Amino acid sequence: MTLHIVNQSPYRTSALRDCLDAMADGDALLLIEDGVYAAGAPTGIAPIPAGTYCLQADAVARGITPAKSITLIDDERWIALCVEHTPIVSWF
Amino acid sequence: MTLHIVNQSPYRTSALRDCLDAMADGDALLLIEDGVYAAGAPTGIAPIPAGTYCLQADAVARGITPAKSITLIDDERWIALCVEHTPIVSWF
Amino acid sequence: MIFSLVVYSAPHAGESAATAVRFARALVDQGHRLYRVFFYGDGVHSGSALAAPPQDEQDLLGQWQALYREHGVDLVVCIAAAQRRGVLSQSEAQRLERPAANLAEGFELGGLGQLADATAHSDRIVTFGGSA
Amino acid sequence: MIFSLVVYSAPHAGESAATAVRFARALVDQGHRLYRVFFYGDGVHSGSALAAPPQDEQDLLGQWQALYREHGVDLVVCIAAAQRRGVLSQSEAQRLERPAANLAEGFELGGLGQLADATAHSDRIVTFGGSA
Amino acid sequence: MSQITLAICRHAPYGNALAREGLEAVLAAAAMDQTPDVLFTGDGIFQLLPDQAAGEIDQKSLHRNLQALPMFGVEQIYVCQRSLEERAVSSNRLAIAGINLVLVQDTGGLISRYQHVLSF
Amino acid sequence: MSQITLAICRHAPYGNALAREGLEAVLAAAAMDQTPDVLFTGDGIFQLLPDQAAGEIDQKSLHRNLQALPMFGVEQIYVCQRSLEERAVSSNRLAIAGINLVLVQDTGGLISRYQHVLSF
Repeated sequence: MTLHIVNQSPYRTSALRDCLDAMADGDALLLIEDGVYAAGAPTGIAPIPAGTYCLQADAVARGITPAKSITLIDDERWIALCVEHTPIVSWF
Repeated sequence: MTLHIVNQSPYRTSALRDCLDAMADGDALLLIEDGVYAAGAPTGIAPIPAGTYCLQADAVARGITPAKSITLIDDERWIALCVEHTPIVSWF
Repeated sequence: MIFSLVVYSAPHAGESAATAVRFARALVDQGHRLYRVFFYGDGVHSGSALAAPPQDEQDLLGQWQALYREHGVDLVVCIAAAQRRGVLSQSEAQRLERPAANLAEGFELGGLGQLADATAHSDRIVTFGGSA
Repeated sequence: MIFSLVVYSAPHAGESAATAVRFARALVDQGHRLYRVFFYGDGVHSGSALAAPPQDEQDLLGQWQALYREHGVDLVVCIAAAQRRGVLSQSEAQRLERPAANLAEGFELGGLGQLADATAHSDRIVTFGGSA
Repeated sequence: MSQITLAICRHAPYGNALAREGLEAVLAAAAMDQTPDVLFTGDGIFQLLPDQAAGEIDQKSLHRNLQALPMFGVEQIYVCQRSLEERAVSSNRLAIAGINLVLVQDTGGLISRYQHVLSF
Repeated sequence: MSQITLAICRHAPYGNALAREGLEAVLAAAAMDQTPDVLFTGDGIFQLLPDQAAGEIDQKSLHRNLQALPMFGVEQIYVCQRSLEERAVSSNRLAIAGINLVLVQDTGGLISRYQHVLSF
């Protein structure tokens, strides 16, 4: 299963939308950096799959409170996700 | 009247959409660099106002044929547009 | 008419830096006055003397320097943005105890006040933004 | 597990370069092997010895160099991308007749083959892309 | 008579250095008595969110720069209402001490009042 | 067995150096007998447009890099069908001598076959 990593605001670039178009069943999605803006209030821009991960430090830094369906993780868990998945695809 | 300049692909970033949201009546729009991808076939992403300008060199470089309603210009005409308009706003 | 330009994008990161220098050349060729080019953000890399693109790619540094030599165009690299990114004059390199300087001839380091000054003394400001 | 990282973004252009070095540190702290960090595109600016961010901002260069000193992490700056952007070793500066060198200690210039080699010798590749 | 300069802040904080460097440019201009007006639009409105803890990613909070604005004579900022709505951000959440937030619907009309626009 | 490496090319030519530098990385890997598969998607499909005259903006045409692919053993490339449709680009226009274009609908399925993905 693939780990997809998105670091762009969903309002600003197509990275998240492109990523969602390329996700297969069972793939994991991790939001980092400006990607965490997709983890906040429902936006209508791109519905995030249940079980999406979000880097907590980036959300806290920006004052974003992710939706309940999103799993907040730290760098250690990020690395574990990398170990558990292959390939790893960055969308930027 | 304002001259708006967009240098981003309309498929990739929100620059063109943001620009269109901020155009007033009589403003001019110039597409340069990857912005010229908005000048090609109708896309459904963002309808370009009639009378939009497009930097010819950037369109030709990319193999893009702008729609008939778009005015192709060179750098000299770009400068003339800058002289004729104020302020000048770049969207990137 | 008096123009100033603001350049945000690094050379060879995309097309913006090249568009800026081509626009600058067209301005002076048409007899307009180019009061200042202000390099900010990643645009400060334009002032690096160490860029060595292959022979068949554009020499943007040389084109900026030609504008300086031929028309005395004021090429100002924001000093705060440049420190962060490693574009240093000889005196800055000494002051900051860095091993070398790389600010190219024709460029000078200046404060953000020079951007404000450019808006006050120019009829038009044109910004050349980054690539996405 | 054996990781390699690819870094495309310049330090202080956005958050990506900082995320990359933090991730690299976490990897080695957890006992994974970091086979190589390959700096490409604007990422090559990470290898500049001249960056001098203010005291209250992150010293990314120092963090990369600490990984090199403490763990021998292979920090490879793509030589072709670096030439275009003005990141030069002493020998490159001489060969290209540029006035100074700025490649920081701990970094080495290498060809794109080193990226292919990293994919062949790593279990995982993680890419740190640019800012928009 | 048209105002001189409008600074448009369109980038989210931290992910792009332009957010910080834009505010620094605004403060520098104000310090020279050339105080620009400022419009936050697009992802720029995220700069105004409360409770940013940028220390978590080893950055300085942008809020310090925002809070410095009134000291330099910037006592009101324009905020694009459509950008707030698109991002489901309520303007009530955006209080910055000493600064009056003016919600703007017609950004095109606002822009047209200025001689220069700096985009950050 | 899973393939080793897929290179995903997502950027338009000229506006972003990653388009050119991505192709250079693909060629370099192929020259080392580690030929990756290549997928053009998003704005990356614009790299494949015919009649690019990059000399107009003083750049080298990316087409030269594409035409070099077969010499290095890259004889087919994947192209995202949805990306073509969104951009109203017909696949008939994209011929590159010596390269077989394979239109892909299930990019997620394609990606999952690889050990590594390099994004450009």
